[in-house]
Amino acid sequence: MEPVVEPVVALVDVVAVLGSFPALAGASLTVERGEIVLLRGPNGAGKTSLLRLCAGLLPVERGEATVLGCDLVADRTAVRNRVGLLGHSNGLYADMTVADNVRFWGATVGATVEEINASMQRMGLGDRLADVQVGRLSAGQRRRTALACLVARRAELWLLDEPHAGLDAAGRDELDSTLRAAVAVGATVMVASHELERVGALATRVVEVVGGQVRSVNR
Amino acid sequence: MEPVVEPVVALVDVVAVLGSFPALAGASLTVERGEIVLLRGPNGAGKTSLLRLCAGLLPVERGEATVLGCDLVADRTAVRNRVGLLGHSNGLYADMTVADNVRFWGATVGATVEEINASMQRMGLGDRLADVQVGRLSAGQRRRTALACLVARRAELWLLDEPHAGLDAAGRDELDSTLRAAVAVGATVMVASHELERVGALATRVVEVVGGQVRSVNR
Amino acid sequence: MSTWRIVRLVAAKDLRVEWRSRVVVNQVLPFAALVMVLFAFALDNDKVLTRVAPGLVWLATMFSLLLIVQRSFAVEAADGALDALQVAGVRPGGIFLGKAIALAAQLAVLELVLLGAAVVLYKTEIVAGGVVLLVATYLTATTGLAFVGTLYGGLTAGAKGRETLLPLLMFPVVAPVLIGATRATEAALGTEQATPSDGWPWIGLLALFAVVFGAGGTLAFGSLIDE
Amino acid sequence: MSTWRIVRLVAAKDLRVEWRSRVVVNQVLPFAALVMVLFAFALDNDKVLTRVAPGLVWLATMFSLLLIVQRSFAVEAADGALDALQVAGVRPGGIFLGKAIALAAQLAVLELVLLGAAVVLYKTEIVAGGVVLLVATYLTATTGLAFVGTLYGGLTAGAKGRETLLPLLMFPVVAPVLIGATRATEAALGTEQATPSDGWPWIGLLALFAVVFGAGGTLAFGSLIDE
Amino acid sequence: MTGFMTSPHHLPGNPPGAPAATDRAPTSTPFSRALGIAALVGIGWLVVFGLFLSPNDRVQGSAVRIMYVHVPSAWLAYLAFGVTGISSIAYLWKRTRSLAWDRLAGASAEVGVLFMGITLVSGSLWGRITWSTYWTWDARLTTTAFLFVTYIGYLAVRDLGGTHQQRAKRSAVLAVLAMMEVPLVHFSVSWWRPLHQNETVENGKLNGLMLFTLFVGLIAFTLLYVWLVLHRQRVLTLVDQVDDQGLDAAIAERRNEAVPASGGAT
Ligand code: HEM
Ligand SMILES: Nc1ncnc2c1ncn2[C@@H]1O[C@H](COP(=O)(O)OP(=O)(O)OP(=O)(O)O)[C@@H](O)[C@H]1O
Ligand SMILES: Nc1ncnc2c1ncn2[C@@H]1O[C@H](COP(=O)(O)OP(=O)(O)OP(=O)(O)O)[C@@H](O)[C@H]1O
Ligand SMILES: [Mg+2]
Ligand SMILES: [Mg+2]
Repeated sequence: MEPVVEPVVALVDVVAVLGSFPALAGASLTVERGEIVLLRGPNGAGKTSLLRLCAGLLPVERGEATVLGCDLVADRTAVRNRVGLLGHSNGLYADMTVADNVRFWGATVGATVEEINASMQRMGLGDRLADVQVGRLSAGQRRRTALACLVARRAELWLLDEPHAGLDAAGRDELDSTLRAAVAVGATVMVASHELERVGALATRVVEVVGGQVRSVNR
Repeated sequence: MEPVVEPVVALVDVVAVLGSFPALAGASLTVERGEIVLLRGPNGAGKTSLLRLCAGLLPVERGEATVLGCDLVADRTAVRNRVGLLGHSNGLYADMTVADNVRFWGATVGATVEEINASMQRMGLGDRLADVQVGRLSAGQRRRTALACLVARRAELWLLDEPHAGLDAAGRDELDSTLRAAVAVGATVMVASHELERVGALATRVVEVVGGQVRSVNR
Repeated sequence: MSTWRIVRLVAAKDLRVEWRSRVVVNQVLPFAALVMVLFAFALDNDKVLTRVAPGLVWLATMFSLLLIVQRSFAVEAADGALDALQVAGVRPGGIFLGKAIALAAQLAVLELVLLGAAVVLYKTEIVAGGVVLLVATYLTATTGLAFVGTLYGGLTAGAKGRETLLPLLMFPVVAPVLIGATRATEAALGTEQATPSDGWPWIGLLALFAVVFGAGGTLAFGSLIDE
Repeated sequence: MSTWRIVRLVAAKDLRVEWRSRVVVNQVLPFAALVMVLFAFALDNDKVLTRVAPGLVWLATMFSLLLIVQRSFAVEAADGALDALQVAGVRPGGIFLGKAIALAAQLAVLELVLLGAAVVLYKTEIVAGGVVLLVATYLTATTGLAFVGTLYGGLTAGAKGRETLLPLLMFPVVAPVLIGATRATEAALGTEQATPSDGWPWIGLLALFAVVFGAGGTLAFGSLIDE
Repeated sequence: MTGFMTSPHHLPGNPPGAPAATDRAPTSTPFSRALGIAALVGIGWLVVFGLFLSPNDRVQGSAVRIMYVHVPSAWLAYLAFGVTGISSIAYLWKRTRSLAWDRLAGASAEVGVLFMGITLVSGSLWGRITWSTYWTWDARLTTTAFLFVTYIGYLAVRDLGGTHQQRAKRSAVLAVLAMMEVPLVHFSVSWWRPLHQNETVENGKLNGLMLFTLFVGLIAFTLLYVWLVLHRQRVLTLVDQVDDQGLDAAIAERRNEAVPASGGAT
């Protein structure tokens, strides 16, 4: 892509702290539109923190961070409704049914009923499961529900934290094709994962997060 | 093994319910000593329920179930301190530090201080992390802590529910070698997982759980 | 999306959670009722009881408020939903008002039950003249409590360990409401020869309180909830 | 492993959790203290206050008990630790006693604070003659409350939605303790010309209560916690 | 335990695939029918004696007639809770363990709550007349109320879910503990400053005909109690069986998930 197009994510020497611990210690990363970037790296390296920072949840302590053209240092909130984050936790209401949850999260971004049902079907949450309380679901079914909510959001930047964890074979394939489809319509994806083979195959680029910094990996 | 050796796990047409839902609907499975059995299958098929049943947590509604020679129908509790279960949740106290947790769980089975420190080292939880509260850890570090607690227990039957989820590359290798070592000293392992390649390579046998039943898979 | 749609959405969501889990109905209501019974028994002396009935009703309301608020934000924190709400770009003001409305609705039901309990247990008579005042008291006080509860609930929901602060922060602030509502109710019920006219000034205080915290919360909620 | 080692282990664990999180100290204590203050507000009338002080102290204790019990089992349920304990073959009787001891310890501290508050706020005098009785009351009542709390806490900890039952189950059962402890305390403090001798029969009731629930819990906890 | 307690079809505890209880199995036997009639007659007698034959009380006038409902219902509630406790013990004791005991306990508790409710209502009505108040914080009244709540809690615990055995164990433990509240209620009058009547009957402070009427009431209510418990206990047996049949259906459906057609998450 030609340089005039500004990058979707541009981090320069970013420092971010959890409590008093610098989870990110001078991380620099640039992601262009349409990329699928795999963040790999040891446990505790800072992948989750990096994604949360890009979603505007984690404040920037030092350095510069621009996401989708919004300066996170100046205002973390501006970027929010344009990104979609799937963290380690699913962000679901355990007492509500699957349908309740997907409808609610869909509605927050004004998704239509069709879109909502479509994304539920897509994640195989039709008929029986729709009216089961999320708290009673199996781990993978819960993950599927979270993904359905995410899909309904049509975000410009997808931030996924180990999205495959808990999904069965079918679900994984479904997820991959979903991501490809999203990128095809102009979205950008960052995936933190330890399943290097699978996500590696999917990704257009792989970077390594170590000790709160980002290293590019050439394969 | 010659038939006189009784199997470690022997389930015959087992039915087990969650609420009013038959998570296990006539599951039959026999596991011999020293096996590493991979349980695969779609989300919601009943893998977790099967493992919890073998651990004596889920009561047997119908059918016969014998684990390590204990009849679960007669008394679910007898088998307990002889199996080790790692579920989707880690069973850790978020407010206590890593060291606190491993010491506590080690102590419940009378593990010595050396054994406890050893298993912490083994899972790479030495020095810095030992005194961090578990609630502040990263997902993978939490999983490592849970594994350290499990290792300290020296169980005869290991029941692992997606143990690799969240672990980084090093952690996965560490886990695999741990399991091999355990089997080498006479333990038996059942692993529910969706990472078919990795666990498939590790396993001596693969079975498929579908609709609350168990099917053997020939590869 | 318009703030009002969000408010409705969030309020509806909270009420649906309650509808599916019935925690307030099954847990908080009996709790509140038992509080009243235990008060009555601890004090067991009818004269004292009728005299302090208004105070006790509001005291019980406040304990229940604490439980409901904790529950209302435990639901958000449990699985990272509060983060998700923020990432979804739901305006904090909308979250605040939505949750406050749902809270007020639940609180209102609860207060009716408590008032009923007071009538039965403490032989409180409701005099016709005081009804208007009584209703006014309940409306203003409930709104105020709902706003305060949501405000501090949000503040303490965020990072772990914070929720430990809730009672500490909330009670001193709601104390004025407790006093105001009690006096107003006494006036409405004519406890100790108080007359309705004595009550109205307190309504003013309660209304002011509600307005202040409502405005404050709507504006400041954003900076409170994101740690 | 011997039951006693387990009891010690579990108790130590619970106290360590509290030590690391300070929830009881930072949350429940202020809450209880504020309850006392609010009581004082709600029935601002010294004569009434001193008369009902003992009852109020125990009432506040019971609300705090509810919070501590909920917390004590929320910690177990949060990440499936209760299951893990069972799989680890920790004898339920051991879990019960261990948690009860930790609970009693925290409760004891809390009660001292409340008594202090009563002395300050309600001008309660502690007469030398009653001290022995007072101590006896606190010991027996605290033990009883800790046992009941742990018993029902365990029962309601299991599957979700259950915790909604805790207050409903617990309050009617602890009510006798409330009554007994209140009367005994009144006797110890000489409220309304009661004399220590009036108090001792109540100690008997409290002790009986503690024994019954202690034994019941130790034997039956297993069948209560496994859902 | 079995014998006349079990339902006419002599259905076992809760067998896998029990004989279809769906063909509207009646919960009555000749015995229980006779019992029901006897209860009716007894209540008829109670009405006759209680409202017409028995004299007014010197102090209370005809208000005293409430006693003939109030007192027997209270005592029957005690009995019911006692039965619940005993059969819970019978369940907990390994050698006599049977779900039939658990169902008996449940049935008896339900009826007990009913009777305790009658006591509370009749009592407060009586109170309105004699103490000119529906409720006061008298020791017996309060302890009675607590007993009432305790058994409502017990019934709530009974349908917490889980397997039948779990339900049985859990609730049995509660029942045994709860049973110990009964003496508390009974002796409360002698322990606290009583406003409420104390052992009027035991101390025979009652005129002959009144006493007789009271006993008529006691007999009638006892018959009623046995009749109700018999039926509830049989209904509960059938409910458990219906559960099992529902489970059969659910299992069949669950097994269908294995058929490739419906793969995916469900
Ligand atoms: C809500 C109000 C009341 C409640 C909850 C209540 C409850 C009870 C209970 C539980 C008993 C059984 C006592 C025992 O044998 O252990 C009882 C017995 C009795 N009650 Fe009441 N009662 C109430 C009001 C009254 C009133 C207003 C009167 C009459 C003034 C009354 C007169 C009696 C008498 C005479 C007995 C039999 C006493 C004996 O022989 O033990 N009760 N009541
Ligand atoms: N209060 C604290 N004290 C010490 N360390 C802390 C604290 N809070 C967070 N940390 C550390 O911050 C890091 C958080 O990193 P993060 O969760 O982003 O890791 P990650 O790359 O997502 O790891 P994983 O692959 O396990 O998910 C962890 O190393 C954790 O130990
Ligand atoms: N109350 C309920 N109502 C309906 N279905 C229920 C209820 N409780 C549990 N279930 C179902 O029981 C099943 C539990 O299966 P289990 O957790 O063992 O699946 P699993 O094989 O571990 O799946 P995963 O691979 O996602 O972990 C799920 O299909 C879940 O939907
Ligand atoms: Mg992470
Ligand atoms: Mg599972």
